[in-house]
Amino acid sequence: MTGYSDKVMEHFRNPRNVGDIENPDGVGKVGNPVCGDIMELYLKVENDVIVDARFKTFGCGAAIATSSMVTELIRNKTIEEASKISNRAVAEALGGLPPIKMHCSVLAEEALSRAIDDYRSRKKIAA
Amino acid sequence: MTGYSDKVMEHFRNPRNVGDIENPDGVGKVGNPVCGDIMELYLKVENDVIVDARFKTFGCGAAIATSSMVTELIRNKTIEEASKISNRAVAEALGGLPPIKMHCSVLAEEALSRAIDDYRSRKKIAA
Amino acid sequence: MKRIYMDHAATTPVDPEVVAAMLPFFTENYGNASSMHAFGQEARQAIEQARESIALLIGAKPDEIIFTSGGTESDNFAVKGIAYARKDKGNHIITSAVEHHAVLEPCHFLEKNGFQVTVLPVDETGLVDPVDVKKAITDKTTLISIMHANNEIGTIEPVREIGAIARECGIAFHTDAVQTFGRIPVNVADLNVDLLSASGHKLYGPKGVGILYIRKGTRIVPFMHGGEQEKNRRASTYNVPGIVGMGKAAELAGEHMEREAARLTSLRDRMIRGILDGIDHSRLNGHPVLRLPNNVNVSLEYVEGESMLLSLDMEGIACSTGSACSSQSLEPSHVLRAIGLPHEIAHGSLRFSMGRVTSDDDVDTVLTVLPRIVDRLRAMSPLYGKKH
Amino acid sequence: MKRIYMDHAATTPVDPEVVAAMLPFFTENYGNASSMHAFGQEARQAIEQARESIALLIGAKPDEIIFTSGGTESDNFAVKGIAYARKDKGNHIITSAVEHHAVLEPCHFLEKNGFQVTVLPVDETGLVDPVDVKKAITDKTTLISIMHANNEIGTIEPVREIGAIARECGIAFHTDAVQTFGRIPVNVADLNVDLLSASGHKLYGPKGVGILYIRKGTRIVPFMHGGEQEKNRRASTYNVPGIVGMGKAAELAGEHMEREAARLTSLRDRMIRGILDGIDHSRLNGHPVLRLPNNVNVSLEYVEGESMLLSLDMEGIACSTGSACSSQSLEPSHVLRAIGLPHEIAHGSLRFSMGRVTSDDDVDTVLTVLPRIVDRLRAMSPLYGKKH
Ligand SMILES: Cc1ncc(COP(=O)(O)O)c(C=O)c1O
Ligand SMILES: Cc1ncc(COP(=O)(O)O)c(C=O)c1O
Repeated sequence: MTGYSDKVMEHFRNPRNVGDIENPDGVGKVGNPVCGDIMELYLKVENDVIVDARFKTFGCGAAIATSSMVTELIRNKTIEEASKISNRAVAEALGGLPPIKMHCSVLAEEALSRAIDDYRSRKKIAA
Repeated sequence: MTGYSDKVMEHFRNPRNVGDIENPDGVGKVGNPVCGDIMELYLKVENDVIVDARFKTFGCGAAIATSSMVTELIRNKTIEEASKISNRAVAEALGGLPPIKMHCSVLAEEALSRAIDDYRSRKKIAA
Repeated sequence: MKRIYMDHAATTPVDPEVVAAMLPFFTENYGNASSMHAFGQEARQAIEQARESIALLIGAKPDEIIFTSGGTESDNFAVKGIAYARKDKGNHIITSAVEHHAVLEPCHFLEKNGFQVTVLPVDETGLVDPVDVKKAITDKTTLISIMHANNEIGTIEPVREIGAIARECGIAFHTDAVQTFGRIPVNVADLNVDLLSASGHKLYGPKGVGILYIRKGTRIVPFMHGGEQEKNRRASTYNVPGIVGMGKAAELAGEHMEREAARLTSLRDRMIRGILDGIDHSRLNGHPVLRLPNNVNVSLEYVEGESMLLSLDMEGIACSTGSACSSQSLEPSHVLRAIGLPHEIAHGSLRFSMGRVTSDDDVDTVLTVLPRIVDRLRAMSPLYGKKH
Repeated sequence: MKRIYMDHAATTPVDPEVVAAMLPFFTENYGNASSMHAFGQEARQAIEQARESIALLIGAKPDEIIFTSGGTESDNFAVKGIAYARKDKGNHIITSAVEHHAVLEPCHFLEKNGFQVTVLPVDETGLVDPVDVKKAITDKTTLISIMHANNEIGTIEPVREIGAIARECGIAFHTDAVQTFGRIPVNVADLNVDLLSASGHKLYGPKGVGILYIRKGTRIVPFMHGGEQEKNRRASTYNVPGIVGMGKAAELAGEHMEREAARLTSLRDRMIRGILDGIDHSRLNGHPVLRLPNNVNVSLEYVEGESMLLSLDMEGIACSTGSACSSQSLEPSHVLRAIGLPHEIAHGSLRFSMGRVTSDDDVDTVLTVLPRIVDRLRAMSPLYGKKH
């Protein structure tokens, strides 16, 4: 397989926002052990703005780097803005991913969209 | 294909008894252009002893070397003795031949036996 | 940073003596070994000498050794060559679930072309049971192919016993000895094999050259069709430098093997103990004793293999993983699945394979660095967090 | 004695620059190019650079180039790979009587396994007629394989025209360009080919490495089954030094080709004239103009090829012959028979193939030595004596 971009390696080496959030406003969990990638994304939201985002990931270098990148991309974005971030945007922000690793960015997009769904449904219930 | 023995190369380099004999007492011609080897063996016989033997050959290194060797082996031999020389004996005298070249020694044996037959039938007619 | 190469099962550096032996055949004695002229004959002699060195190492006759382009070609040649040669007698092949893809994929190809293949399971240490082999034999069976030692988990198979069964039934028996040739004793008579594959680059020889041993009298259809090389059994211009290199490597292996195997076995066992003792939720894959001297294969639970591999690489340590993420199929290693590992544990496997350059210090370094990496990755892992 | 190598069609010396490019990949950057760690990635990058150099030389895209173990494997891969990939569409293959055995023998293998093969004749210069190709096409035809230039007699085939016919009919078209790659311009677009074989050692690269160009979108069944290398199309550990060497050789060929082809063409024509004028009962084999720049193939009547070859070798001159005696079959070259030479004339053929080291002086030496040798052997020949 081909190598990773410098940006991927940099995020793998120093992943941003690792961990979870106590009392999160939205959580997205995707993947399963069978396919080898599991991502959990935690959001803290204030006034529809993501003020904190954290992740935990079991997976390859690309899975960890995309998790890290997606938390960076959504911080301080509104939920509306964040919901428009596609897997391609995550991959591009990382300087590209090897073709066989694109599924990791898809997983990150899915985690994000689940977390946003979760946030929205909690808000609905709370409302 | 494998290489030739030094002895083969020596006989190829300096073939003995090249040529034909005027008024030979026996001639053996074998082979044909299709198979790539043609040998002609000429004998001069006195009192049933081969006093001269010469050859002409169209063929590979092994064909030339075996022709040369067979003329050496039969010189000064009686017809009876010469008729017992086998293709293996020729090959052995040359320090062996590569397996795919053994047919050249067979050709030499055939040329010899034809030349002897020829000698014998001429003698019969003359008698 | 000192780089530590722990991936000798994937490939080895070429021994400088081997390179030196090869060099003249690039620029000086560059003849085509099929040519009759002096340039060709020089090359031819060098090839025959290499053939003898290799034959000697495995107890074969020189003309039972055919040069190929590597282990993969040897395996393809053996499997397809025997299947086609005996197709009038039968169309059934027996192999195992832990074979290298170079055996399994030719079997799959044959399956698509009218043959039948039985893939035997293995136990949790990776062993094929000779009894299973015996049971799988039908009157249509023409070939059994079971590897000598597994490239991922290092398990050494009961080849000798399986060979005896095959011989009794008149079935051709092939073993893929790519991982054992030059590393542990390999003798074609002791092993009861009719065909045996080996590759140059696994024993400090060059890449792109291998051999297939074919017992005298074994009929085989060529795989590489073309010119008359290797007595019409394997076409293509002889790779003279490669062949000379493999010959030299076999010679050197003969000299080093015994001492080296003992040395590596003790390094191996120290490393295994060190990992199992030093990292909780870790386990050894493969057989504890019937095992290649240089193979350490472990699963570190709750972390994924590639992320460990990358982290080790950042510290200068090169190893490999059976994780899905390093393959195009996104499936974890078929070998780890065959020994019954759950997916998530298969994903968390690492293989360290040692070699001539591996020192005590290198093992110490791994034993220091690996636990730190596992800790760091487990801290990121949603699986680990849950349980502790 | 100065040795004169006139057998560049059989193989070439490796260029010292090529050896220098290869060397680090034996002992330093020895990684397995499929490995993720740094050792592997260094190797991988070197391979991709080589792929680009080769793609550039033949006007292909890098991912249309697959590395193999040589011309024979590329030919086997192309012929069998397309035949199997299209076996649902048809089972008919068209090729020519002058192809290398590396094409003809795979065709024969397929014939034994349910395929049909039409072997087209050639004219007395060795040319295939595109009209014959067209006529041979049936609705079952899935592959046409016609070589770019013949290795024995040097004739350059009308590949472009044949490719156009194949394309029109939706038939895959393969050409064996082993003798032209790096020697004369080869462009996959100009030649209308879908697949093209080349070999490293014919152009000052190493033995044991080759390429198959496969046009994007051409479905093919792998020949070497096993691991996932080359995007699952060709298994086996990458022969990194070999691939790097072939890449470097392609680069150098790109620089030298034009000037070198012109230089060799004039040497060639001088040598042909010299032989035909200097030796009676001699004739040129192959096409006088549509001819490889480095190929001189002549028949010297009444003498046998091997005996000339050995005599030349004794004087330090290396060449080759199409005579029976140099082959295991004891049949003269199938190419010389295909152009209609009577057996005895086929047996008396010599091929001189020149290269970068060939000088004007070398040609002079051959032109001095050869007549003497022919005279000497004719004096021994029972065929010559009769007629003169
Ligand atoms: C057990 C086994 N068989 C076959 C092969 C294939 O050998 P090669 O890469 O030389 O084709 C390998 C290594 O890749 C191997 O470990
Ligand atoms: C035209 C042609 N095709 C194929 C081959 C085979 O190439 P290799 O020897 O690299 O397998 C050769 C040379 O031997 C050749 O001249």
